[in-house]
Amino acid sequence: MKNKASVVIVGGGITGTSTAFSLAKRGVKDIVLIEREGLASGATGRCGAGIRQQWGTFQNCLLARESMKVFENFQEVLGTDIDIELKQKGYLLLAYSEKEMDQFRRNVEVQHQLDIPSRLVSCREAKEIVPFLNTEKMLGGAFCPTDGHANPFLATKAYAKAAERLGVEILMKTEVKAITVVNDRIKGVHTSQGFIETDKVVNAAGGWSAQIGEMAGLHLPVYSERHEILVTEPVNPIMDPMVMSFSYNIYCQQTPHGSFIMGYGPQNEPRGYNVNATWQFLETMARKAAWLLPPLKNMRIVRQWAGLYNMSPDRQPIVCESEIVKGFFMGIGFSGHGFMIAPAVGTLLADLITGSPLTWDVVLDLGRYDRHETIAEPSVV
Amino acid sequence: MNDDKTIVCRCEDIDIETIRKLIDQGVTSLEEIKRITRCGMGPCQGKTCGPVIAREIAMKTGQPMEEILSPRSRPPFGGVLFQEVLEGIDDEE
Amino acid sequence: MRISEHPILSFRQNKEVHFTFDGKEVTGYEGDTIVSALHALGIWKLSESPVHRRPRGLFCAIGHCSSCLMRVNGVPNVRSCVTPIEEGMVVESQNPRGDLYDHV
Amino acid sequence: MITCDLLVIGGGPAGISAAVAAGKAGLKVLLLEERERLGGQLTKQTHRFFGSVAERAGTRGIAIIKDLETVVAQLENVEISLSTTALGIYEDGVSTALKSGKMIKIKPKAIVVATGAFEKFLPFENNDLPGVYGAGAVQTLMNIYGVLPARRILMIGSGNIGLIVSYQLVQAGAEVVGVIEASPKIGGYLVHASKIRRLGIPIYPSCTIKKAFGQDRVVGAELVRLDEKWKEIPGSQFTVDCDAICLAVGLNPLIDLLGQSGCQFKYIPELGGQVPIRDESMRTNVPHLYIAGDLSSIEEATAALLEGELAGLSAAKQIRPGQSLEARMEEVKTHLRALRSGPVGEKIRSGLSKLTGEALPTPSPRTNAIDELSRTGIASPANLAGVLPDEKRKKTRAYAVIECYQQIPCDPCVHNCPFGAIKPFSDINDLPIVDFDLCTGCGQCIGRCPGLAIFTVDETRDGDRAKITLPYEFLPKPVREETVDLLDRSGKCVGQGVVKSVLNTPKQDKTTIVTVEIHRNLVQDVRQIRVVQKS
Repeated sequence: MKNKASVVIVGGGITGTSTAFSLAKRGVKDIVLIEREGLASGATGRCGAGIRQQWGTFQNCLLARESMKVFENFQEVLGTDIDIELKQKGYLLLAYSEKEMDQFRRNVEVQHQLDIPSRLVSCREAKEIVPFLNTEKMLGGAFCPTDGHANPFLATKAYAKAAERLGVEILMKTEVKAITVVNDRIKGVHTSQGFIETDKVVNAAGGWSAQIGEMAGLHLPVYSERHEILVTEPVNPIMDPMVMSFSYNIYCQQTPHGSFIMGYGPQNEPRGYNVNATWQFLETMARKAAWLLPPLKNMRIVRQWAGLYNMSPDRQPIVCESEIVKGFFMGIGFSGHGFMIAPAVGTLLADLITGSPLTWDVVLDLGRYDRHETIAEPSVV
Repeated sequence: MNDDKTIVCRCEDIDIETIRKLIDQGVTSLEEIKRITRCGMGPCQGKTCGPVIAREIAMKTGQPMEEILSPRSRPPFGGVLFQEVLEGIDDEE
Repeated sequence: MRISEHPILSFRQNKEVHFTFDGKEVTGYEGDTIVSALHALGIWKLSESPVHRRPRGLFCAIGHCSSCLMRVNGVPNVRSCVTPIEEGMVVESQNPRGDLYDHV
Repeated sequence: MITCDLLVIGGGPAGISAAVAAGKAGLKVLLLEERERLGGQLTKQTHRFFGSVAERAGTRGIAIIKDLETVVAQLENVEISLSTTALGIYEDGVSTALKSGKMIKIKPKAIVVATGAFEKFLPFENNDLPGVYGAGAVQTLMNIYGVLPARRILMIGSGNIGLIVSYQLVQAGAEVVGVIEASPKIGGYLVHASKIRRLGIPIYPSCTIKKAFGQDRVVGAELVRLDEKWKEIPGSQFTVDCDAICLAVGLNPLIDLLGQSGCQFKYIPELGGQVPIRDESMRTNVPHLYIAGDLSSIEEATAALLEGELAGLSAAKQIRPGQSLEARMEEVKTHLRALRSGPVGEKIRSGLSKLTGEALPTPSPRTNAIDELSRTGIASPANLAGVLPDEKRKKTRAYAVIECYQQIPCDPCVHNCPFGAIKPFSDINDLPIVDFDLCTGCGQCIGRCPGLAIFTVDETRDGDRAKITLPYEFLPKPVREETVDLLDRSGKCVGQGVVKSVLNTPKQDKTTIVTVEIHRNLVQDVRQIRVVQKS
């Protein structure tokens, strides 16, 4: 293990590895990435794996579109032969009120500014896309055929391998114990394997990013929340897109492998680090899925689990350098959408760390909360 | 039938050569092999393949079995249909 | 084949149960599982494996492995080794994965 | 939401025993069993059980389960839920289960998990062909459903399961082409091995399977010999014709249900692999969570019954304090220790000491001259010499020959001699010793020996005729005055004899006691008869 590094990245999920790759690609040497367990063992490996470009703010659409470009050309961009199982069969968003339909209308306009090929759909069109969809009470929806999903573990693995090839040292089963800050500047990181002298730390610790902040003396406005998910046995492909509704509160997709993955946003979930699965989730999920997609009644749930959403006050990412502790960078608070925008976030963090101008004109800093400039993204589960 | 194969995982049709290649590439944890190959994620949830793969890892890397096997089984054990979950709810209302 | 006589056990000959396997009408007896009835008829291959399409038969007989998954009355991935046969049941091989519902 | 004091998951011997113990202590118990019937593995066990007479040794598994079913049915506060599969144990103390097409929820005050074990799988080419079965599957098919899985079966593994299932296959009318074993020694009880050897089934030690042949089902197998380092010996491959391959290569505890419970595990190969950590009273580290049976360590049914009782009592003690259950708990623990104290319990003892960190008392080691026997399953002349009376005694009266050369925890013979001629044991692992002054050669002991290892010999008459009496559990049954083939310890036909008596009363419970008149030179060779099929 190096005892001196130019940058120490904390977290071996998709954000940490994509940041490591972006930095190394720009020629930054002596990067160390620290992971407490294994690659993608936190939120990345537990997530629903969707990649959606249908957002309501220009900024989010931009990040998602740019990230999708990377996912679409992943092997070329990373110089890897790992197939991340990208499937672009679209996201079908369902609307249950005029208000929601209006929102989709406005969203599509924003999306079109960025050439995202989304469109509004009627119930009949929605049924053409998913023939067994129950359109009762539905007013219509929005569909973007190039949305989709990829395998988060393979994507993380590919980023890690590419970063390693560019000289990044990745330490698994290594835990950050403390961060040394002197005169509001990062001086080093104490790990379970020893001390690493550095003046730059990247907090990409997902569910545990508040704890990493504490180690640097920072009270970051993020907290973790359990979100549950389940997977069924595989059957032959019958559903192309991710089916999603904000108001009915569900997302459900069939993976290329044939199994269905689904979840919903929990109500009244306490803050914390509990990732145990609950039987109540099965009941609510069964009700939702069987109503919306009736043939799923005969699908067998084989596994349920939970992961942590790292929530921010406006449910939007915080990607910036701390204004209090110099050299403390963060890519946190993704609120459930970290995987799909990780390629762009890696680029932004590399911009910040190398002192380059931001590749895209986005405002994701921590200061936005003090300035009362929270991001109003209407399209979140 | 195809070529002669030694199958490790019946659920996902994974043969031992695939597993051995991964271990040789440095993929030496059960969890990682599971994520890459889907071994252990099928209907049987790793009951047949888990111990076999763990032994392959132990043989190739010298890691003790204790460290390789991590019991991370997840409910519902044996699986349950959505329909069956729903029937259980109705009963109590 | 059925065991007609046994030095320790006695097997009652129960009522006949008729069902179909891949469209063919077959007969078992009350108390049989799908697999025991098919085995008694000399049918060992139940389905094909999901990727290489290798033949699959019974392995654990207690519903814990995935070797015997079949489509039964339109429901895929049924553990045929623990599912009792019923009159008129429609049993099909899964080659390779089951269909969730019949395509129109 | 269903509520109860104790939820017992698994209706095999351990689970039933836990439910009965807790039920007798006044707890409201709910017992879940995945199958349509209680009993777990016992429902398929047509052989007589080893162990202590106090735990029904000498009785067939299928009869033991009938007894247990009766006992548990009499307890009004024990509810049995059959065809019910436990799905999960959740952090809020709720367990879910699948019953009659519904996911039910149960909130008990305590849980005993007794889910048993799952068969190990073996990597070899074409190991997924139809016709490659787990031994449990073969037993289920033939002993529950009355369906023979195949005609010519190759058995992989010579542990007790492999040996017993081989015997059962022959009983059901199949042929076992051989039993192969990777280790240089037979894994299971040698009396079981001897039982199948005298049927003519070969056992191949230091041998493993390389490959199954077949397109849509098994038609044969390629085997290979192993050297003392368990490496394949080049060029030693040989093939066998068979239409099924039965895997009996051990069991792994079925711990899945405990995966989310917070229960801690330890990898202890002697106990079967990854096992839950528990104390001597079967408590896990999770409050109100107990385990018993094969889930805690792979052992015989007797141990499962005792562990189950202990778990049930532990739960009762915790939920309903104030009852005096300790005395019985201590008694059960003592019983378990005795059961595990012999040479065949050494593996379990070493496993348990890894689990608890404390060493169990080891009895003074006694050595048996079993080297050849443990390789072949066939007793040597030296083995035999140790169990026969002197020449003078042979002439005076009939006598018993107990071919039990391996210390195993088993004592029915001692309790079944009406003359007290089998010396009382100080330890359940003792070898039986016949007091030939008391033995009358009456043969009462023959049918009660779970190893079918007792024979009586009558060579008192002058001339070249003598009689041997032996146990017989096959069809067709011989009839009086019928001429039968005489088989030696390796199943070789060494001559013919005439059946003089066939004892088949209900007391024998289907172990027919057959007396055959044979040439006196053969009395120590003949150990099996074969009814000559009339064409």
